[in-house]
Amino acid sequence: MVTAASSSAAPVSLGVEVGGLRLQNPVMPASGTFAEGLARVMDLNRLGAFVTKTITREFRAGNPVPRVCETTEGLINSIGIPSKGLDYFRDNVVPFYRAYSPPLVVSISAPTVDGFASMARDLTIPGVAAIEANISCPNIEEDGRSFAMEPRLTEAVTAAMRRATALPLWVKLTPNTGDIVAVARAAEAGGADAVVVANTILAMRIDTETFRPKLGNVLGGLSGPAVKPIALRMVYQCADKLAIPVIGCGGIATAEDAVEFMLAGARAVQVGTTTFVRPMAMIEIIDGLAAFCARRGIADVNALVGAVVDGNAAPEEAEALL
Amino acid sequence: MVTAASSSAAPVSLGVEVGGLRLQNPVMPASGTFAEGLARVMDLNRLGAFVTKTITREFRAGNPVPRVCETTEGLINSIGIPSKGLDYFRDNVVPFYRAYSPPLVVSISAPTVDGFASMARDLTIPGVAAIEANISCPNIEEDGRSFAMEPRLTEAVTAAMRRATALPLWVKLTPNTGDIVAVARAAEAGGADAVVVANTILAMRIDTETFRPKLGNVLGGLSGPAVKPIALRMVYQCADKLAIPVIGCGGIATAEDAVEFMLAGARAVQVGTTTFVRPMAMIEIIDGLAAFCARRGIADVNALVGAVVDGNAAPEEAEALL
Amino acid sequence: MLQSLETRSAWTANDAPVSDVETIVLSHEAVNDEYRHLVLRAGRPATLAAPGQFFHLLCPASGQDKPYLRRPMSTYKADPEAGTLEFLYKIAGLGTRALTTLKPGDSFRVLGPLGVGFTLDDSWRSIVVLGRGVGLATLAPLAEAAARKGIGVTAILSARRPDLVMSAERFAAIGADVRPVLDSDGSSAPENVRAILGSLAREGRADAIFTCGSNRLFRLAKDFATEQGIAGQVALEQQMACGLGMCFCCVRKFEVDGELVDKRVCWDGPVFDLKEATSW
Amino acid sequence: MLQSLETRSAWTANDAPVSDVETIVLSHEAVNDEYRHLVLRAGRPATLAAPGQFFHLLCPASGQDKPYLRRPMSTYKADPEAGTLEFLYKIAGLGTRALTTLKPGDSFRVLGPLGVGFTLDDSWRSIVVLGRGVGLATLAPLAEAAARKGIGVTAILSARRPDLVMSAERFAAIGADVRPVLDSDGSSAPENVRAILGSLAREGRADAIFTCGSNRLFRLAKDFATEQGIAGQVALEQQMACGLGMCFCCVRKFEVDGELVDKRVCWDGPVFDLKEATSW
Ligand SMILES: Cc1cc2nc3c(=O)[nH]c(=O)nc-3n(C[C@H](O)[C@H](O)[C@H](O)COP(=O)(O)OP(=O)(O)OC[C@H]3O[C@@H](n4cnc5c(N)ncnc54)[C@H](O)[C@@H]3O)c2cc1C
Ligand SMILES: Cc1cc2nc3c(=O)[nH]c(=O)nc-3n(C[C@H](O)[C@H](O)[C@H](O)COP(=O)(O)OP(=O)(O)OC[C@H]3O[C@@H](n4cnc5c(N)ncnc54)[C@H](O)[C@@H]3O)c2cc1C
Ligand SMILES: Cc1cc2nc3c(=O)[nH]c(=O)nc-3n(C[C@H](O)[C@H](O)[C@H](O)COP(=O)(O)O)c2cc1C
Ligand SMILES: Cc1cc2nc3c(=O)[nH]c(=O)nc-3n(C[C@H](O)[C@H](O)[C@H](O)COP(=O)(O)O)c2cc1C
Ligand code: FES
Ligand code: FES
Repeated sequence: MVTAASSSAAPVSLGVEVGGLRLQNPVMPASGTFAEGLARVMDLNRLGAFVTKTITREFRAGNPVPRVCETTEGLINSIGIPSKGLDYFRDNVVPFYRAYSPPLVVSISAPTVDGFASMARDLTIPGVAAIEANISCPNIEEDGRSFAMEPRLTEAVTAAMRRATALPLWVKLTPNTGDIVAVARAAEAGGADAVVVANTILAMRIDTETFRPKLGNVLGGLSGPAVKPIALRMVYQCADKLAIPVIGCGGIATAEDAVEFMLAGARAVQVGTTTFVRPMAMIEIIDGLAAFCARRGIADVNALVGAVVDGNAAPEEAEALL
Repeated sequence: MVTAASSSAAPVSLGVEVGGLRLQNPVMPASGTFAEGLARVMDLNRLGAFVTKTITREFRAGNPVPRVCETTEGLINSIGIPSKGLDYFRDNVVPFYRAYSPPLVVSISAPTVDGFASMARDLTIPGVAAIEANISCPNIEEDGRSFAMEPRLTEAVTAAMRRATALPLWVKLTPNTGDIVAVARAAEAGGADAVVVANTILAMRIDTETFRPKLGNVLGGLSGPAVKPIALRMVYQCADKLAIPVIGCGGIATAEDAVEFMLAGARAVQVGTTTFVRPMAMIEIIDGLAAFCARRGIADVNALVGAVVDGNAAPEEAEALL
Repeated sequence: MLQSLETRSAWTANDAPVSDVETIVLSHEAVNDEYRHLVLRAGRPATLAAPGQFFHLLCPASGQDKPYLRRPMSTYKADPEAGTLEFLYKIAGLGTRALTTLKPGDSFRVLGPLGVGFTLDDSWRSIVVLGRGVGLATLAPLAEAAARKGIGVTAILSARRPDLVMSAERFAAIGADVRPVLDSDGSSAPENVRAILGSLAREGRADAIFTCGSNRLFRLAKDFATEQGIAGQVALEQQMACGLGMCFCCVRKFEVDGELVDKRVCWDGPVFDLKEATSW
Repeated sequence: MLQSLETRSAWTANDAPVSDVETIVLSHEAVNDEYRHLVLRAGRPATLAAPGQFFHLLCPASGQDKPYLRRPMSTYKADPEAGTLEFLYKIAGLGTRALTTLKPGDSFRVLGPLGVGFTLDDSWRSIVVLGRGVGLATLAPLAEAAARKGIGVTAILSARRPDLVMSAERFAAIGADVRPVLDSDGSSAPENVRAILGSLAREGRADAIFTCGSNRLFRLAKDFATEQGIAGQVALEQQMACGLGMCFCCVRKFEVDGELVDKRVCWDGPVFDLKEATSW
C-alpha cells in the first residue's frame, strides 16, 4: 500500500510483510496497552495491525492493586493478565474488530505446552489473523520456569502451537533471559513466523515513606523510554541471527525511535506505554515514518530494515570491552 | 561513626560494615565514574569509600570514540577499560589516596582466572583496603564467555582470588545474566565478602541521520536513572538469598534512591553516572540520608537495610503474573 | 428505574469523542495553601464534558519533577459557550507539584472527556450531594446540571475548617441548600451527618444521593440509600495509567449479583452506582 | 620555553577550585539565526576562569527535549569584578536547543572553570589567533589576556559570510589587527590564509599561533608553527560526560615522542600544544 508522506508529495511505500501478514504500515500496538477504548481517540483503520491484551483460556482476576507505578521515563506494571477467558473473547472482542480493516493479532498465554497449543487451535477462526504467544509466563510442568527464559522450552511450546494452527505465529520473547539470541533461534526452530523483541524487564520500586513495594505484586515489568536502548540492542542482536522477521518493542515513542528499531533490523514495531502518555502516538509515528522516508528520499520503508552501518563492529564481543 | 543530620539536632549513625570494611557512611562512587579529578569539586574525606576505575595488569588503550551516548535519563558507555597497567597504578594512583581517610577499593579485571588471582595478590599492599572484581569481562579460557554470566565461572574466579588475598573481596555482578541470584550465590560460595549489584545493562543506539551506531563499539552499557528499577529489583532478589552484604548500584541519584536500595536490602550504595550530571551528588546523598533518618526518628542507618515491608509477596513467582 | 451506568447511555455526552486538546492556561490561582484552581481555554469537544467525567492531564516537566504518566482530574467546570474548562486540584505529589508551575499563557495537553459521569433521572425532584475536599470539585457541576433540570439540591459540604469548605458559592449560586459540616466544631461527625440526611429524607428532599471524596461519607451515603431505598451514585478514584480502559490498572472491587468483581474506574466509572461500590 | 601544559601550572587559575554554580541569566540574545549569546551572574570563583577553560552546563529540560548529560562550553568572557560569565554558542542539537529556552531571571547550573586553558609566555611580543565559527568565542578572551600583558594580537577571523564574522569588535577593542577572511569572497582559502601568516612571520609578528574551531585551520597553523619553529596551541572539542577527567570518553590522539597516545580533552586540555595535537 502506498501512503503519501505528510511533508512531501513523493509517495512513500510503508507496507511491510511480517511473519505471514502483509501490513499497510509497520506500526501496531503492543499487547496489554491497547483495547477498544482507543477507537474513541483515533481512527483504528490507520494502524498496521491490532494486537490484543493477552488472554487465557479461563477467567483470571489479575493482581492486587496498585498495579502500576511510575518511574523515571518509564512505567512498572504488574497487571497480572486479568482475562474473561477464551469464549468471552471469541464472542465479544473478535466481532468488535471485524468492523475494521487491519488484521487482528491475538495474544495468548497458558501454563502448559498443551495449553498454548489448544488455545492456538481454538483461536484459528475467522477474524483472527495471527497468534502472538506471550511465553514469558511460567511453565507449571517445568517447576514454574518461564518458557521464554530457556531455548528448550521455547522451542517445545512453539512447535506445539505450530502443529495446532496454520495461522501466522508470532512468539514474544522476554528480555529477562541471559541469552535472547538463543531463545529467538529456538522460536525460529520451533516454527515461529516472527519474534517480538521484547516484553517488559523485571523491576521494582519501594515507597520510602511507607517502606512498602509500590506494586501490590512487589515485582513488575518495566517499559517505556527508559528501556528503549536495551530493547533496541536485543533487536539488533536477534535480527542478525534469524531468517524470520523481528518485531521491535520497548520504549518506542517517536517516529525517530521507530526508524532506530528498523535500522537495527526490526521489520515492524509495537508501541506500548507511550500510548498511555500520548494516545495519538501511533498515528504520529506512522505519519512521521512517511515524512522521514520522504525527506531522505527513501521510496520504500523496507529499505530501512537492518540498514545500520556497522562495518567495523564485532557486536558479539562487545561486552568484552565495556 | 556518628554524623549530625543536617536538618535535625538528633545524631544519626551512618556507619556500616560492608564486606570486611567499616565505612563512615554507606555512600561510595561506582567504578569508572570516579577519579582524582573529583577532589577539585568536593571534600573526598566525606565519602564512605573510594572505588577506582577498573585496572588491568597491562596497558590497554580502550575503545574507539564515540565512547558514550546519551539516552532518555541514561548514558550508554563503551569506554573499554583503558588502563595504564598495574605498576603505574601502584606507583601513582595508590599514593594519591593515602592523603585521604576513606578506604580505597581497587577494581580489577583480567581475561583468566589466574589473571584475576595474581592481580588480587599483587594489589595486597598498604593503601589498598579491598578488591572489587569486575567479572563482567570475557574469560578467554572459556570461549570468551563472561565470568559473571555463569555461576560456575563466577565461583571459580572468586575462589581463586580468595586464595590469593586476605583483603576483603567484593565481586561485581552483571545484570545481563538471566539468573543473577544464582551468580550471586556462586560468588558467595567462592568466598566473596560482598557482591556489588550491578554493572551496566547491554544497550545500543543508532543515529537516524547517519545510520551509524552512536558508539564506536556499537554496543555499550546503560546506566543512570533509567536502569534504577531494574538494579533495585536485582538487589532485592539477591539480598534475600545471601548471607554476605549486597552493595547496590544502578541509577542512584538522590538520597531517596539510596533509601530505596537500602530498604531492598543493600548495605551500602555506589553512585555512578549521576556524578557526571551533579558532581556533588554523593555529598548530597550522604547529607540526605542523615536528614531522612533524623526526620523518621531512625538512629542508625542500618535499620533501613532490608526493611521493605513485603509480607504478602511471593517475589520469585512474580514474573508469572506480570 | 435508573439506566445502567454500564451501558454508557447516560443523559449526557458520555460517548462524546475524546480528544487530546492543547489547552491554554487562562488563570491559575491558589485557593489556599493546598488547592489550586486552573482555568483553561479548551474549545469543543472537551468543554462538552458531563458532570463526573474526567480529563487526563499531561503535567509538564519542571526542574527535578518529571512526571511520566498523566494525572486524572475531574471536570470542575466545562463551559462550551466560553470554550473554557476548569479544574480544582490538591497538591499531592510529583504530578500536581509540576502542574503548579503552569502560568497563564502556557499550554499543555488534556485528554478527554473520559469515563462515565453522573446520571440524573427526570423523575427526581430533589437530591442530596455529600462531599469532602476535592470531592466537592466533582460534585459542583452535578449540582448545576440538576438545577438546570429543575431538580432541587441540598449540598452537605464537609471540611476540616471553615476556610476549607470548597466551592460553597457555586452551590449557593444555583440556589442549593448549603450545609457546611466541620471537623473544627464537630458537626462533621457521622451521627450529625446522618441526622441531617434523616431529616432531609423525612422532608422528602432526598430522591437520590451523590457522594465523592471520603470513604466515611461514602459508607454513610450507601447505608442511607439502602435504608431509604433510594438511588445513589459515587465518584471514585484509583491510580490510572491509560485512562481509556486499556491497561486494567485502575480496578476496584464491586458487588454485582452477590459477587465481588473488578471494574475499571476510568472506563466503567468513575461514577458508579452506590449499590455496587464497596468501601475502600 | 613554554611550560608543559600537562603539569597544570599555567599562568592562570587552571587549578582554581571548581564549583557547580547556580547562575542567574542576565541576558540571552540571538546573535544570528544559529548563535546565541548568554550572559550570567555567576560570582567567584567561576568568573576567575582563564581563557581556554570551559564550563559544563546543565541544560534545562524543555518540552520534549530532556538532555541528560551536561554540555561543555568555552568561557567567552569571565569578569570577576562584575561577577558575570558569558557564553557564545551555536544551536546544534538537543542540549543547545534546550539552552535557548533560558530567559533572563531563570537560573541554571554551570560547573567550572574546567580544564587547562591557554598559556602565554612573557617573552612573546606578538601573537596570531586564527579561528572560525564558535572557535572565535574561545579565542576572544585569549586575545584580551594577551593585550593585558602587552602582547600584540593579529586576529584572522574566518567565516562563511561577513555577517558571520563573530566577535570582530572584541578583537578590535583591544587594538588587535583584525583580518576577516571569507568563503563568500574566497579570501578564506588556505593559500590566502597561508600568505597572510607568511607576511606576519616576515614582519616579526608571529611569536606564537593559537587556533580553534576548524580542522583545516588547525592543519595550517600546525604546519606554519613547525615551519617557523614557533610555539602554538589549539583548543579542541570532544564529546564529554564528566568534564573532570574521570570517565575517559573525551579522548583524542596525540603524538608524544613519536607515539600516538590518548589524552582527555576535558582534563589534559581542552588547550593542547600544536606539536602534539593531530588532525581530526
Ligand atoms: C477520576 C479521578 C478524578 C480526580 N479528580 C481530582 C480532582 O478534581 N482534584 C484533585 O485534586 N484530585 C483529583 N483526583 C486525584 C488526582 O488524580 C491525584 O491526586 C493525582 O494523580 C496525584 O498525583 P501526584 O503526582 O501529585 O501525586 P503522587 O502521589 O506523586 O502520585 C503518584 C502516583 O499515584 C497516583 N495517585 C496518587 N493519588 C491518587 C488518587 N487520589 N487518585 C488516583 N491516583 C492517585 C498518581 O496518579 C501517580 O500515578 C482524581 C482522581 C481520579 C482517578
Ligand atoms: C571544551 C569545549 C568547549 C566548547 N565550547 C563551545 C562554545 O563555546 N560554543 C559552542 O557553540 N559550542 C562549544 N562546544 C561544542 C558544544 O559542546 C556542542 O556543540 C554541544 O555539546 C552540542 O550539544 P547538543 O546537545 O546541542 O547537540 P547534539 O548533537 O544533540 O549532541 C549530542 C551529543 O554529542 C555531543 N556533541 C555534539 N557536538 C559536539 C562538539 N562539537 N563537541 C563536543 N561534543 C559534542 C554533545 O555533548 C552530546 O553529548 C564546545 C565543546 C567542547 C568540548
Ligand atoms: C500495562 C501493561 C500491560 C501489559 N500487558 C501485556 C500483556 O498482556 N501481554 C504481553 O505480551 N505484554 C504486555 N505488556 C508488555 C507490552 O506489550 C510491551 O512488550 C512492553 O510494555 C514494552 O513496550 P513499551 O515500552 O512500548 O510499552 C504490557 C505492558 C504494559 C505497560
Ligand atoms: C563511563 C562509565 C565507565 C564505567 N567503567 C566501569 C569500570 O571500569 N568498571 C566497572 O566495574 N564498572 C564500570 N562502570 C559501571 C558503573 O560502575 C556502574 O556499575 C553503572 O554505571 C551503574 O551505576 P550508575 O547508574 O549509578 O552509573 C562504568 C560506568 C560508566 C558510566
Ligand atoms: S487507567 Fe487504564 S484501564 Fe483504567
Ligand atoms: S569528559 Fe570524562 S574524562 Fe573527559
